Amino acid sequence: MNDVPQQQKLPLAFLNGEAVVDKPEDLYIPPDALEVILETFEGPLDLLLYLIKRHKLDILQLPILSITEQYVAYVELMKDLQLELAGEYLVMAALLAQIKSRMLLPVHEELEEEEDPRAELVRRLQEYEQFKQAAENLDVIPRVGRDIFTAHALVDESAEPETLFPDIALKELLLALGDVMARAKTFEHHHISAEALSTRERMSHILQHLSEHNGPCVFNAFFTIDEGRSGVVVTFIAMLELIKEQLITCLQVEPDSQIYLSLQLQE
Amino acid sequence: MATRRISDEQLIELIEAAIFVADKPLSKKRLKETVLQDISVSNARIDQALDSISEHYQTRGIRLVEVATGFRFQACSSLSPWLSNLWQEKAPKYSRATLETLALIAYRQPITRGEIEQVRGVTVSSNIIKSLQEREWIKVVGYKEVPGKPALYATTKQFLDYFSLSGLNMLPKLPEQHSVKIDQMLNDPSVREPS
Amino acid sequence: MATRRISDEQLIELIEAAIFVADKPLSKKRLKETVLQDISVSNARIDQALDSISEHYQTRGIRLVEVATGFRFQACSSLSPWLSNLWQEKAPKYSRATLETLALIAYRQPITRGEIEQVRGVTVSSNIIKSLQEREWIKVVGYKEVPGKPALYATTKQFLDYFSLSGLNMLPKLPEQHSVKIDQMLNDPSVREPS
Repeated sequence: MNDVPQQQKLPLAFLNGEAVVDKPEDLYIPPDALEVILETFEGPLDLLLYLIKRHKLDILQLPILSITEQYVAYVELMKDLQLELAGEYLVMAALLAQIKSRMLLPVHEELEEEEDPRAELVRRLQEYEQFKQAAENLDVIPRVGRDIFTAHALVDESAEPETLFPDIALKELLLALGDVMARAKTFEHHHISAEALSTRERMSHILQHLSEHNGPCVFNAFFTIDEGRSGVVVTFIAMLELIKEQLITCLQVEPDSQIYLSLQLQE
Repeated sequence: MATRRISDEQLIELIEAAIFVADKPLSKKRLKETVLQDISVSNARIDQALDSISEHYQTRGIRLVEVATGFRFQACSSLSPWLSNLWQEKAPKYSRATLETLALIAYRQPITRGEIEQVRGVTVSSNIIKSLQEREWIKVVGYKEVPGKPALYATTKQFLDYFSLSGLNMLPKLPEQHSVKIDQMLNDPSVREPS
Repeated sequence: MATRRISDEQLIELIEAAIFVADKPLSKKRLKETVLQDISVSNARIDQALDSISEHYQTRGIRLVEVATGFRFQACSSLSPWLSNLWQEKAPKYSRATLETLALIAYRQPITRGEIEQVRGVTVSSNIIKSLQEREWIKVVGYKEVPGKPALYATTKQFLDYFSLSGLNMLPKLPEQHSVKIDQMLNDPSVREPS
């Protein structure tokens, strides 16, 4: 292991206000410092990358023997210190040991198609390094609140928010009515047939028309030929119902003259 | 501290930007303690800069205003009616009472409040009627010729539009016994309009 | 609807004020749906008004900028060092775990949590995903057709706004991977370490 200072000496951690830049060669690290240092690693790939960089080596020349030794030493230390060790660190230790043993086997020329045992790990290290760098790049892009400040103005108190009305479904309306009816008392002694809904609607229309006109309206004006016979019947029943309920009155100045409808006037 | 010098233009830019980005009104005191902390500038120059900013915005959609705790920018009040549309407030969901009232008005219009109360067996609050009127789903179509002349409510075209109905006859059919029951209740001589 | 007419000056005032008072960037679409909903105005006139506003602020402390979700005003970046003094608390720093997760989602979207973990070599805590979702920087855009149907994450427009990027293509280029060299290394026995 060499002790050449790294190119980029970024502090690994800060301990009692002092930057921990490199781990001591003999791997002796005060227990709480190690804890801090280990927290700065984002996992086994990150720790491996650190070890490789420390040797000023290219990932592509992954020196599996020495790296494995160092890696295992770190992991053992973490275990000795009873740090909560993510399972991934142990999985990586096992993988490194496996690669190491394969590397030690003699190379069979006839099996030239066989992949280098380090290949998969090298790919993963490269990929991780790529995104580690991408994350660092992302961190320096100007961002709102740190480098970018957005400009705002307030509104005058006279600006009131627009109200969004709640949505309801048609079946809710029917269910609600069902609820009312379930609660309502029954009146068994009467029997009056139900009016068709269209009559009730027509009653509303007639009342509305009369209140908008502000005066008597010609009887004939309420009938539309397009509606056919049943339409005429509905309108007529609606008029009778309104007269019965004393909501409108019917006027005829002289026999055979125009019939007028008007709202029942208040006395 | 207070060592850098800046031009009037730079001072205006800085104060303007500071008031715009601050999350609450900015007082001259806070301006000096924060944004201008390393800049050598007299109170008179700050006042001048503020005057200049204020004047500049006289012809824009926003104004520099001084409130109790400092300066802030505010949209012209004349624009409020349009700006209001930027915010939407969710009205609370309709209560069961509201739905029942609406259902009764839809199926039994024109109907008075007293009649609705008669069928529902409980008082119908004014708020319910008001909220349905605000939504333009119901309206008064007349007054019933009984003591107190209660208003008669009916559903509107907007109500039909909302539910994509071409007419009230397109409403889901009420079970026969329900219609009969409502009619019975409303025609019962014991039913009186509450005075 | 869309019946009122207003002058160019009024249009500029209204759009300017709307962008200032809106609580997030304002798109032309939202502008038309809210503030301009009752006003008859062509897209060309809106563009003209925006150009005019943008030009007007060239000499002020703030600028009109277009980000992914719309237009907003922001202080000139040259003023940021002074303006940052307005806040006592420094802007939050994001952990490496968060930034790496975000980078993977940004560059590899749509991506599952398992795929992120694959690249990072460690478990991605639920808190990281949750906090990124709460910030509205990422969202679930679907589920992968593999056992367990894991959620697929992608970045949002709000993420772009936050970093003032107009699109994902404006992200810094991913650092190059020397994939070609791997194969060379693999076939070169001399690279193998002496044991």
